[in-house]
Amino acid sequence: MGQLNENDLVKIKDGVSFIPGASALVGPLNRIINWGRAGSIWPVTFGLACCAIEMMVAGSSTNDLDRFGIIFRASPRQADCLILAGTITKKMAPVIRRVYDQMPEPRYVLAMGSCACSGGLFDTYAVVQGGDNFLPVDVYIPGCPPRPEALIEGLITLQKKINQEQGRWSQLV
Amino acid sequence: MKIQYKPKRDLLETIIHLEILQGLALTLKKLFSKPITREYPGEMPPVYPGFRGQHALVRDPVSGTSKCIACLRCSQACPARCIRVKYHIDESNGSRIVDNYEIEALRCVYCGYCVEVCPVNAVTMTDIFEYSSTDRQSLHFDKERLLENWDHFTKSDSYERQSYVNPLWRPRGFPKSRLTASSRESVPKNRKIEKQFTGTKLGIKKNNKEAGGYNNLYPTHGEKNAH
Amino acid sequence: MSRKISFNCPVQAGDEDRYRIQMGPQHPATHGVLRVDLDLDGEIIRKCNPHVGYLHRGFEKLAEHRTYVQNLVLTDRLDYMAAMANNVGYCEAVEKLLAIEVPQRSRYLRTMVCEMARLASHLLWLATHALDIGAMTVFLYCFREREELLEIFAELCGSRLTNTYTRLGGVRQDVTHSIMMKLEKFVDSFPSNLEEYETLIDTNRIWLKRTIDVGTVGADEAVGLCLTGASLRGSGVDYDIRKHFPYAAYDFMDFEVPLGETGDTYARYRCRIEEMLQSNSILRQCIERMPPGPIIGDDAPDLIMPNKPGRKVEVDVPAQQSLIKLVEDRETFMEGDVYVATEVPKGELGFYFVSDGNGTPYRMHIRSPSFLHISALKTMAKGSMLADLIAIIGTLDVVLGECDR
Amino acid sequence: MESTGIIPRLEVSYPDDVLHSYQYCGQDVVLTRKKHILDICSFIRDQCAMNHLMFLCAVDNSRRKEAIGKNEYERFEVVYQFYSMTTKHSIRIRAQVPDDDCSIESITSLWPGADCLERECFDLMGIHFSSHPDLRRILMPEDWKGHPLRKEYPLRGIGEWAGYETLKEKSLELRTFDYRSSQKGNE
Repeated sequence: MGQLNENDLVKIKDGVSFIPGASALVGPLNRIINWGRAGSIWPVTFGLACCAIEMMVAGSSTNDLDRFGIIFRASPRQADCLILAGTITKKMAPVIRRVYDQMPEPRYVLAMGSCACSGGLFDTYAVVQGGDNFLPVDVYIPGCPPRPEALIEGLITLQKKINQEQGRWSQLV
Repeated sequence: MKIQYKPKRDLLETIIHLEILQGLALTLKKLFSKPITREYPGEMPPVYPGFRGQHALVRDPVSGTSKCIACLRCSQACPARCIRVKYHIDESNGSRIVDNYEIEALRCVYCGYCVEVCPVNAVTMTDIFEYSSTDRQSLHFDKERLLENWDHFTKSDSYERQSYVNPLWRPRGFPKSRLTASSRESVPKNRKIEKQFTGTKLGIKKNNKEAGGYNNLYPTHGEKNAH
Repeated sequence: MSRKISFNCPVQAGDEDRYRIQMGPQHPATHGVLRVDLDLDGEIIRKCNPHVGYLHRGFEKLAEHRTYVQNLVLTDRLDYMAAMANNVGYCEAVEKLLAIEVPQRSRYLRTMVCEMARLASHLLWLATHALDIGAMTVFLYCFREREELLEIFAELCGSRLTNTYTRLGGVRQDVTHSIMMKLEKFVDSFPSNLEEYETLIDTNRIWLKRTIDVGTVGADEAVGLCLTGASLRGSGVDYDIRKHFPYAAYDFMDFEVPLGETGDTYARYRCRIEEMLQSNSILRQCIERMPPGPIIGDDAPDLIMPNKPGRKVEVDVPAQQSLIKLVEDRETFMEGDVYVATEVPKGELGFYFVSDGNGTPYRMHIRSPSFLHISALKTMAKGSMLADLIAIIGTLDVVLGECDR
Repeated sequence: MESTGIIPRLEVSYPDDVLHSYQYCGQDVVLTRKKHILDICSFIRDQCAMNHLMFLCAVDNSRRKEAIGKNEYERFEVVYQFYSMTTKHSIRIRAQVPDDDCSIESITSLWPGADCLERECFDLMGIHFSSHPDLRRILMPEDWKGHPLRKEYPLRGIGEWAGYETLKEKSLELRTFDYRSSQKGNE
């Protein structure tokens, strides 16, 4: 194979190209890794309250999250995304944190619904006023509960955010 | 009513695994039926009038700003207490001028009480539900942002000027005599009022196929708005 | 237990078969955030200790600080699988306390949405119960029907799950023809869909092996454990609030209460399946007999209620005076206490109100069926196998939002 | 929800315990002292065939208008609602529990299902149930301070739960975490 021309490359995504016949990709490592990560978000099956039902609907046949490469994993060790679907109580908060700590890097947190975002209706003694008090929340999805489509939209927002990351992979090396 | 209990299964059925074969036949049959999956980002789910989505302040076409008169009924009715209205009183005529109108979308529980109690239909809930954000502050709507939401909503194809307030309920607690014509312009004058559904008259069960004609007789917004 | 036990290790040296393990709160089969503390002897559960409270949000305290109308929003979040039924239960209780009349049409509408909620809840129960036991396909099929119901809810009141549909003294908005057409289509097709589920699991030998004689509870024992709903009726006790204290329009409906005999998981499963058919027939009756009339009574309280007696909610804007001046001077509310129970999909949901004459409840106690079902788990799981615990949790049909409140 | 004849029978059998009885919204209510509550409950269960315990909860009377300044009311009360599935009668018992001796006999021996309800009363209202097999907090964490449903307890709580405090401290480390600074530390 002689000189590789720009035109020979098959462009897959902005900045990422495919070399025909060579089964290789060309592009900045960032983009390739982000592309891979954004295309395979694996959330933990971790329902807290009402929003968990809508999360299940999003995973069921009507909306089918598998289309986005999103597969629910029962174990936090295999997951890289935590969807806070429901009210976070103070008793539950340390458990959520423990689940989060078990997840491998890179990990992302989605706060789904009013309760997980800010406590919502429950401004009481038992409820944490927002998941971002003790977790770094990446995406906030408003709604009480959000439609399953809104959750998918939130996951797409997360994919966009992942695609803009720079050098997060280098932490793991 | 006692229910039938243990299912009976004879020897032959047990040997040939009849019930398992039946189940497999069902799933095989479903392989050829129409998929029910909605391809979401391309295909929108049906959203009906009165859907409780993103909030908006209605922009008055005359004055170009909000219709809100700062009566504070919305913030009193709000169970989550996420609405804050700041106003000052105009010295010349004593009316209230709204300085800022804030809705904390992340605390709101989308019950729709604020829309229901509003006497001038100033605040409304649009059928937009895709507004997740990576930033908390951007979901704390102030007056400008709420008016922008309205502009955004009026541009969307689901918007019908006549029915931005859910046409199916009437605000309660207001005698009709108190309502001026302009204050309720959101309820169109020439909108066809659908006849109330009653079971006996229509006899829905018996002639189900003929009943398909109801939609033509009484056009509803739900049918129109379905994407 | 007097012996000192540390986690995940043999209970006693030399007794290597006895283990204590934790299940939950993050476990796919605990239907939320339930944690179960298990003492095992090999595979056999010697002691089962459920820990709840991971979703305790302080409903009862919060209710004391909000008006009766605002508390309606709270009830959506109780049993979020059937929010409509909770709304109706709450409104029935408050209406009894405040002596508010409900028009006939809204009674029918309430019955209708209650039964829709029952179907939605039972479908979700069947889906997750089957998923826990190992039947994935049923999950997908059940959600197909549930989605239709949720879309009807969305068209009816603007929200899929947390409906806030009822109002004190009636309901929020009327049904349209298009909603009723959809509902009728659903009602027509539902029995055949139910047959599909039955084809998949009803006689399936794996399902039978995992449900028959699992979690058996006798009739007297079930009453003593305060079980209600289908969990009680599976043991053959005829107790259904819809028959015992009819509310909404259940007086006018013809339906039967399915009763099991053996009180095991399979009997409860059959009970719920039959209940779905009964609900379907009630829905059909609602559609056929829907009377005309107003949907909300004249004396229904406004959405803004004063929270102190005699206090007027007064808004006075001089410029728009004719439009805006609204005075709410509802008389002092009754003083007293009242308990009203309704039959929600999980069982008996009761609201106990103590009213002090204010616009806010002095004390609101929610008698939630799931909370008592969880307490029965201790007795029911004792002596069964570890794998059966999943089936027992599933068959009790607990929802933690209601359990912890 | 009527209870024809049960109240007179209760008054005859336990003259010292029954304080007074009334009917509200068609529901029969009996105010009793707490002393013989177990006997009263077993009387209701066995003699009156009330087999179903509908609910059990506690009420804080300290700010209740009808209770202030009346001798028969104490600071707390435990409310029982019983129902007979056969005769369809129901009755509500309000047992008065004074503030200084905040305990009452447990009825778990009669209804095993009362176990969780009594634990909830203990947890949220601080009423001690004697002879309860396993009286622990149920909804709140074990080391929670105070009883949330008491009237003097504020809605947002007093102080912060220790477990949540430590969690917040732990999460502060995460906030300041910066990839480059941590790399420098490793070098």
